[in-house]
Amino acid sequence: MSNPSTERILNGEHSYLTIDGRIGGVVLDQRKHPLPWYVTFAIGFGLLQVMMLAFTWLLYKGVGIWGINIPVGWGFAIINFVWWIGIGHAGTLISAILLLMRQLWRNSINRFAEAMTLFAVMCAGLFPLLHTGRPWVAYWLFPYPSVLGVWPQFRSPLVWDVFAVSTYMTVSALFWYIGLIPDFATMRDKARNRLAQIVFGILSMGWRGSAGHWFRYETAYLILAGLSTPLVLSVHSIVSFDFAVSIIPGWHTTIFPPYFVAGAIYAGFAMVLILAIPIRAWYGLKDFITMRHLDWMAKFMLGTGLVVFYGYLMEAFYAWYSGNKYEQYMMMNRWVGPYAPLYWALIVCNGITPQFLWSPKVRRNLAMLFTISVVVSIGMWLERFMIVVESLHRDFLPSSWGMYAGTIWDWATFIGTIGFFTFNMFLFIRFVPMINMFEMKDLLHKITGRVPAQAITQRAHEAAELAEERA
Amino acid sequence: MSSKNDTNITQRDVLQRLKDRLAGRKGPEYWRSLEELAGSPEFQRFVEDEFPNRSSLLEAMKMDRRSFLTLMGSSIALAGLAGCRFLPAEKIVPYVQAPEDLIPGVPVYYATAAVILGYGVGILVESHEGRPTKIEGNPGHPASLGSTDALVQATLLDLYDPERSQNVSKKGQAATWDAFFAEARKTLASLPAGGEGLRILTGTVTSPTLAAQISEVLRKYPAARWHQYEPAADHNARAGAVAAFGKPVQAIYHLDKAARVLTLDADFLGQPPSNIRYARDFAERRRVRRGATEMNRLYAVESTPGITGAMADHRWALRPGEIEAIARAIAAGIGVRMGADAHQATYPWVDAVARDLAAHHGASVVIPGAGQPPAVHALAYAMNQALGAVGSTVRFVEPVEATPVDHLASLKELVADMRAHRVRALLILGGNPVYTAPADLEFADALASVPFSVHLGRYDDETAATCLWHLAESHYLEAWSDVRAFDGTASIVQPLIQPLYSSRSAHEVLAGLLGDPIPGLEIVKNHWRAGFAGPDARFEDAWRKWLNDGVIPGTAAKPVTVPDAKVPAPTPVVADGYDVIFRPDPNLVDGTFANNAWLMELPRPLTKLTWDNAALMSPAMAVRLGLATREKAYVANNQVVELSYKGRKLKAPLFILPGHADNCVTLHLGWGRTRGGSVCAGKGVNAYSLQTSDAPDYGSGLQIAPTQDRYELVSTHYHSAIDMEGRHPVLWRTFDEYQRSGYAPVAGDEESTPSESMFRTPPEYANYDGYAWGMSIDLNVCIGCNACVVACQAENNIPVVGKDQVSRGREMYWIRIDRYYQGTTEADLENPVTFFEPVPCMQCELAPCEPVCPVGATTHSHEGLNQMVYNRCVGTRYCSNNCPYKVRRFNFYKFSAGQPNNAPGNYDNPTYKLMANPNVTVRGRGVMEKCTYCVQRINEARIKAKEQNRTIRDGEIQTACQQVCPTKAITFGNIHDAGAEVSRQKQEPAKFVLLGDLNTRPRTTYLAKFRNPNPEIGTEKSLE
Amino acid sequence: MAQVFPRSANTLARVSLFCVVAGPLAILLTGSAITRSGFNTKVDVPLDQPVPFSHEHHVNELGIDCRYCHTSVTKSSFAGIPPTYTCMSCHSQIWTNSPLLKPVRDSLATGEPLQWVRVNKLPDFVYFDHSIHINRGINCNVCHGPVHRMQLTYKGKPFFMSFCVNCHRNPEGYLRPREDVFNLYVKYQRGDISAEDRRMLDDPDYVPSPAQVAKGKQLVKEYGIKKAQLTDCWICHR
Amino acid sequence: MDKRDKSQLYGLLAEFGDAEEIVVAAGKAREAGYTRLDAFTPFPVHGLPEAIGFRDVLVPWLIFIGGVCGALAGFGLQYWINAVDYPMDVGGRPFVTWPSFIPVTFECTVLFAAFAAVIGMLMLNGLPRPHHPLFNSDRFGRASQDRFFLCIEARDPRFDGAATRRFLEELGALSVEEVPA
Repeated sequence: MSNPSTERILNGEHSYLTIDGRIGGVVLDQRKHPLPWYVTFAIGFGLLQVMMLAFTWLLYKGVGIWGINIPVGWGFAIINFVWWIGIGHAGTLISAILLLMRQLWRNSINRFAEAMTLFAVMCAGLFPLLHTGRPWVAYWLFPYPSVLGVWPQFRSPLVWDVFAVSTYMTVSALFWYIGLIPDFATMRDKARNRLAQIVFGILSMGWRGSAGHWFRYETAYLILAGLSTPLVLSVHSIVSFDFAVSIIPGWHTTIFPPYFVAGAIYAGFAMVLILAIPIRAWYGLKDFITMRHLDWMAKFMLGTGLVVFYGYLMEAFYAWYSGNKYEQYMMMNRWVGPYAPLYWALIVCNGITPQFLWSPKVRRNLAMLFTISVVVSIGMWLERFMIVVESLHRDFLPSSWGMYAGTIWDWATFIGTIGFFTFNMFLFIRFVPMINMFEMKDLLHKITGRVPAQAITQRAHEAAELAEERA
Repeated sequence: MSSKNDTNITQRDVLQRLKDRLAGRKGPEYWRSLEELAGSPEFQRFVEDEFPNRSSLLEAMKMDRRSFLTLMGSSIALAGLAGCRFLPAEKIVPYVQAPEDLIPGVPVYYATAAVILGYGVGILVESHEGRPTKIEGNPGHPASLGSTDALVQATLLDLYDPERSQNVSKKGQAATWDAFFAEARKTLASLPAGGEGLRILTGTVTSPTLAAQISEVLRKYPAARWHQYEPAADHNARAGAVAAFGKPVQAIYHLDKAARVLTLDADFLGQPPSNIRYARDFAERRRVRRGATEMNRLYAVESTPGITGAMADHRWALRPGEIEAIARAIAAGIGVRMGADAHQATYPWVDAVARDLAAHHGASVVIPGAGQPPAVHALAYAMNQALGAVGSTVRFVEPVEATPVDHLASLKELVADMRAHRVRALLILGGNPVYTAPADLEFADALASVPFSVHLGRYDDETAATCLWHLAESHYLEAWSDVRAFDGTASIVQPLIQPLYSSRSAHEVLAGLLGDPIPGLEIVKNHWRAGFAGPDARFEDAWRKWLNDGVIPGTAAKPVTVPDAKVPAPTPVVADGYDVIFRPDPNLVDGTFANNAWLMELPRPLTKLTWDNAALMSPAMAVRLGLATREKAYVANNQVVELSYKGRKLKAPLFILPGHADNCVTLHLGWGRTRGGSVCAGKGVNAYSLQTSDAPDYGSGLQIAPTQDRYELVSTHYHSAIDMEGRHPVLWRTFDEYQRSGYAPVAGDEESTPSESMFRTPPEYANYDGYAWGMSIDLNVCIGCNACVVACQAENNIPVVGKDQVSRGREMYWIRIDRYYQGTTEADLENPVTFFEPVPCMQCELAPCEPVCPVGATTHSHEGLNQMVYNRCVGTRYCSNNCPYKVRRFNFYKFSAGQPNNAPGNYDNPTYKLMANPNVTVRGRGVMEKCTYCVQRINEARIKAKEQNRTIRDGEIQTACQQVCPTKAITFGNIHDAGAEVSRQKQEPAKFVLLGDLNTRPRTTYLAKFRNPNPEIGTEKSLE
Repeated sequence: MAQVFPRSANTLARVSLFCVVAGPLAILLTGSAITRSGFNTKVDVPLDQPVPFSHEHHVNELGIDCRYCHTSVTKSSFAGIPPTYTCMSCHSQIWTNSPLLKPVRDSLATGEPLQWVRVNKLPDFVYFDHSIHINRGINCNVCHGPVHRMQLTYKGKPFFMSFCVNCHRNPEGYLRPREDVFNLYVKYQRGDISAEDRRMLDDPDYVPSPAQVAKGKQLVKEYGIKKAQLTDCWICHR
Repeated sequence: MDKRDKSQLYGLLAEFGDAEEIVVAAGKAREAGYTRLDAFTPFPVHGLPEAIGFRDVLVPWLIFIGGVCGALAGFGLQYWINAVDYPMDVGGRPFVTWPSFIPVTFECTVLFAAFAAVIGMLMLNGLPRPHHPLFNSDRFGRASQDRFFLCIEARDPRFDGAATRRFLEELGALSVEEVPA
């Protein structure tokens, strides 16, 4: 294909029916699933078992099975939490912010980007709960009238987290489901299998696609998008407060909120690419997820990547500029301390690698794009490691400095959640239309529509006036 | 079923019958059987005798519900039960007849004496319903003055150690006391006339009663012999005295009178049993307050860094063999007539030191070290005489030991006789000679040739395994005895609890052998009644008073006048290869305390090593041997070296210790046990296996070879913090600077707290007019002895976590002692200035830990305490992350239950349950904990004061760390009361706040460290 | 395409949708109701004791002072449970062979202590001190309910933290003059007790009258009680 | 047609081939004076609501109210807990540290608004309604796929079976069918 940026966002000769067929077919015809689906799903399922095992052992023994200690009270659990939450952000960004910006190219990727958000947030949500010493009383973080007469302590960023993450989860789920209703209706009507009819019938809530339905639907959807946009920004800002609010050198910085949000979108787009590139191939969706889409996403990664890199530079600058001996030592420690290799690996992954995306050739080369996305995901995990561990392990009093290393259980938990994510993601692919069909049809109509919309509206108004005169 | 009115059972029979029933049972099973027994009428009557404290065992088992639940329930409760839900239905069991003076829930204190290496330290023991739960010093006792040390504190754990031997055994098979006495009497009877071949081996004996009993044995069996061997005793001092004066006299130092102190390798601040008193006296001359014009000066010459050297104003690290030369030079310098072989000063500073000492005639003192040869001691005596110290800073008194003999000679003689089969029956009363005897004596196989060998000891240890009979010895808290302090003052040792196991004291055993088996109480009481001038009626009063006061007046050792000390000829300095130095371990001493988990885990004062000993050497030496690189010379590496000495080899992990004398290696004794409990067995390496009887303290000719083995040593200072990383956790000045500055505040802008805060504390709190608790820690007198750490552990039910967990940085100490070295040059590295800094929770007024807790488990009280509520904690660890002092500790596992790997010394074990403080919650898994300023003591005092309608007096509340501190470096009180000592200290210019620039406004503040170097030796500038 | 669902499905759908929202809510409410109910708190549930001891008989009818049996209540955190000897000091004279008292006699004979079932239990991380509460004129019934009316002893109040905190926030309503703490029972018996105090003794859900609160404020001053401090965590938890 | 069979008839359903046609058709139907009519499309067609004369501004208001309630609930709860119910000194901070209450307040706002949006939209649309007379039509299934339908209900005062059918056919419907009630 020629230069992706001039390429169309919908390829091939498509009618409404072919769109439905191609996308809905994946779900309705359960027989023709590509082999890769089974392989990946099996792997995901296996890793899910690892996660279950790790969590069972954790609940049985206590957080001591992890590598955490004093001074490093937070380890993998919080690193993974931030990492997953970050990944989630791209979904909401694509579906909400791009919608508000009337970016037509979002239509073909928003559905599974949102699914990705949901599953990533599920993974993330596990950690704050299970990293507590006594998970069975973690419900104390919710405000409820208890016989103790005591309440959560609302100055703590952890309580903010509880609210932010649960709200984010709920709103994303609603947003996702609302987006699905008309497609469920389509599935209901396409389905020949009675069971499918009933299931999709229930899910579609008897959607009939009447003009009134669509009108209210679009209003609500648009406003939801408007709400999700500040929400998604707030969530990662609040996550960053977990650190920024404290006094630990390397945590106590005002740059964290923007820097975290950028990082989140960065990681998120990387994950969308990691998912999109193979799936579009396996399910022959290249017409819908075109090179143009991938190109756009690559550019987004480049942009946010630069913001993140700027964040790293600023951290160093402030450390020097603050004149604060603890901050300065913290920075030196990152550069030459025991964890220096990780720091430099991070700079390579998140700072250097994305620069390749300046070249259109690279952006067009799927293998490269995929690799870069993987590297970036690793880099973002390293970033969280740098922030959480390297700041804690050497703070104020040399006497209480320590080292940290994840144990096998730390790794099992991390890998396990990746399995959990994959497991969910592939169930979704198989049982839910992974691309928004009605929006694609809308898109097709917008591209091919004979009569410009204004004219139609114009005619309608005249009609309405005439009708009133009559009455 | 014996009825109430059959009264002809004496208490002893009852005890005996019970013991017989229990005979041969061990451990938990034994516990169960006691529980079954507890209801039986004889036991009932037995525990209701005239001493209420003795009924404790029964109560512990059946009566004391509330206190018990505090322990058993709390772990359940903390496992997540909020509020009062789903608690198991439980019984509440009253007495049948309540003991007279016991109010359930109110602790009682008894005076007694702890026995450390045969000497006594007066203590008061807190007892809850008869369970000893905490040991405090006895203010009326000369060796304590109200303080104790880590060892004395830890003896409490020994009492409850479930691994103590619990019974009589013959060749490892369970037996009974009756069986033993029967066989023993038969054997004694079978001995040739005069008891030929009967030998008794003891450690240091100061107990008048025991001494009397032994001499009675010797009277009865004239041919019998009494041997003594106490590995960690001050043999050289005795020998030195004999050399200097021709008779064994004992030197007692009065450091409160000393303006200048020179120690010749003497660790007088650390070496039991006199350390507590000496530390106090030393500190009295060292406190610096505004306007102070004098401060004592300490010169230390030492080879192994110890806390004494760390306190010194001038410290020189020398090979032990070189110290005699220094001593001679200084002696010459202060005018001791040395005769022909006057030694020439080898070091520039020698003359300066001599001049300074001489300048303080009568107010200076020279203290020789236990590890130095008799000659050095003789020299020191001579110097003290020349300095006019005798009578002021030094007193010579009659030996406190019942029979002062040369222990090593005595032991050698015994071994020789055993080899020659001249020993038919050997009675080892306490101690563990098979383990502690120098390797070349091969005591074990000599002992094997003794047909009838008996070992009375608290543990089934190496000696127990080698002897025919092993008898369980009672702990000093469960048996009657008496003991003399280092200055001779005698105390009655009264028990607080019935023997937990079927054990007996040496008194009871000897009495049994002498065919007059009466209980310990009568033995001891009879002895003192016999010696008592006056009618019995008065004796009873006196006796009661002795028990009450914990000291027997007028028993201090008599002063003796001594001739001028003869100065021995110089011993030739042999220095081939390297020296090996054998030193008692700072915590385990000679191994006596080896099975004590508290002391095992307690970081050594300087190395901060836990659960291991190591071959200590200087950085330079390690570099020369290629065991370390110059850059990383001060970072502990995991090298293992092979030490070869006099044909014996020993592999030991290497630990590089700044300030260690060059060309020598120190090995701490007391480690590498093969038996004697799971805590000590297999930990560390056995230095005795290199020790020889001709040079028990140190010797030359050591070879060191690196090996390929690696071994992980665990030190709680991950960072050896050779410099202070550009930070100032400790502020210090030289005394001279401080005076010249007109006592200007020590803290500069960088260290002091900003006056502004971003937020306004609610007036309800800010302007609270009640108490405001605060603490002040005087770094100038803190000697880093760790007493506070163990006291806190005992008071607050702090669990032991084991080596693995410590290596993961999960130790649980609420107060830790940070050790900092100053200086970065290589010279510093070889002999750094050392600082100790105790760090408990700072109780910040603007506490960073509080706002980040999501459930409000840590908040502020009106009295300014940073409250930690375990039962509200969900365990996010955010508070600890946000604590700049890192004083919070987290229960990563259920440590209180010995998890993850049955760490010993925890609280769900039936015996340890008895030990725990019922007023402090035992923390469960997954909750944060930290220093509370001993809030249980605060609340107790507040309630008492309210009931008496008064306010709490200054000094009425003592935190555990404050109470135990030998130097009284810690002060606690109400900072709203301007007159309170703590408030006065907070007004001192020397006051500084740790990390003050963070504006956390701690309630715990410090007084700066002062050093008083001799200007002639080179003036130092303090850290700017 | 034909109808997938019958007409009834519409209602069904709406109902089920409602349940999805209301269901969890209902469950939570039931849960909290159960937590607060006697089923969980065991309030008003007499427990099975070795001897059917009646506080009403001993306190109200015979007028025996609380401290006669609960000896350490004024001195210690622990109120104290009477040793067998205390029971026998009377029952060696009266009801000497009542079958009900057999366990007591046996206990004395065998030396086997009586084993009562614990009625009032605090979790072990709560440190309650009887002596100071008595000293501040808090009557037994404030926490233990109408003990003087109990034929069989039962738990008078649910010891929820909120229950303790309520009184620690506004002690005025419950403070009495020290001498009245035990005296009230005597007055009660004699019948010359104020209506307010009678309510306090008898009524488990006693709410102090304004007059009492005013009196209480006086006592707070007198006793020098620092009200604010009473809700500090470490007053009860260590 | 008489009442009876009018009552068992839901309406006439006309099928169109694309978006523009249905808009025109809907407009014509309004001109013809039909009022009870509705159009069904597989995706939102711009101008169609206006064409069938549909107006509704309730949803935004519901969302706004939801948001306001959320904000009040969120901040109110925190204020009440920290100032009224159990004020505690936390790290020397004032009881009401309003800046630290902002995050939770904001999250509550969004949460409540989002619920208002979804629930409001569904209820106003009369959903869920799995059963509907229109589903009796066999062709209606394509309304969610590729066809555009215009339905004139029998309830319409101007509804007249034959005339209306003719009218719809004149609009160029691909098919016109009677949907039984």
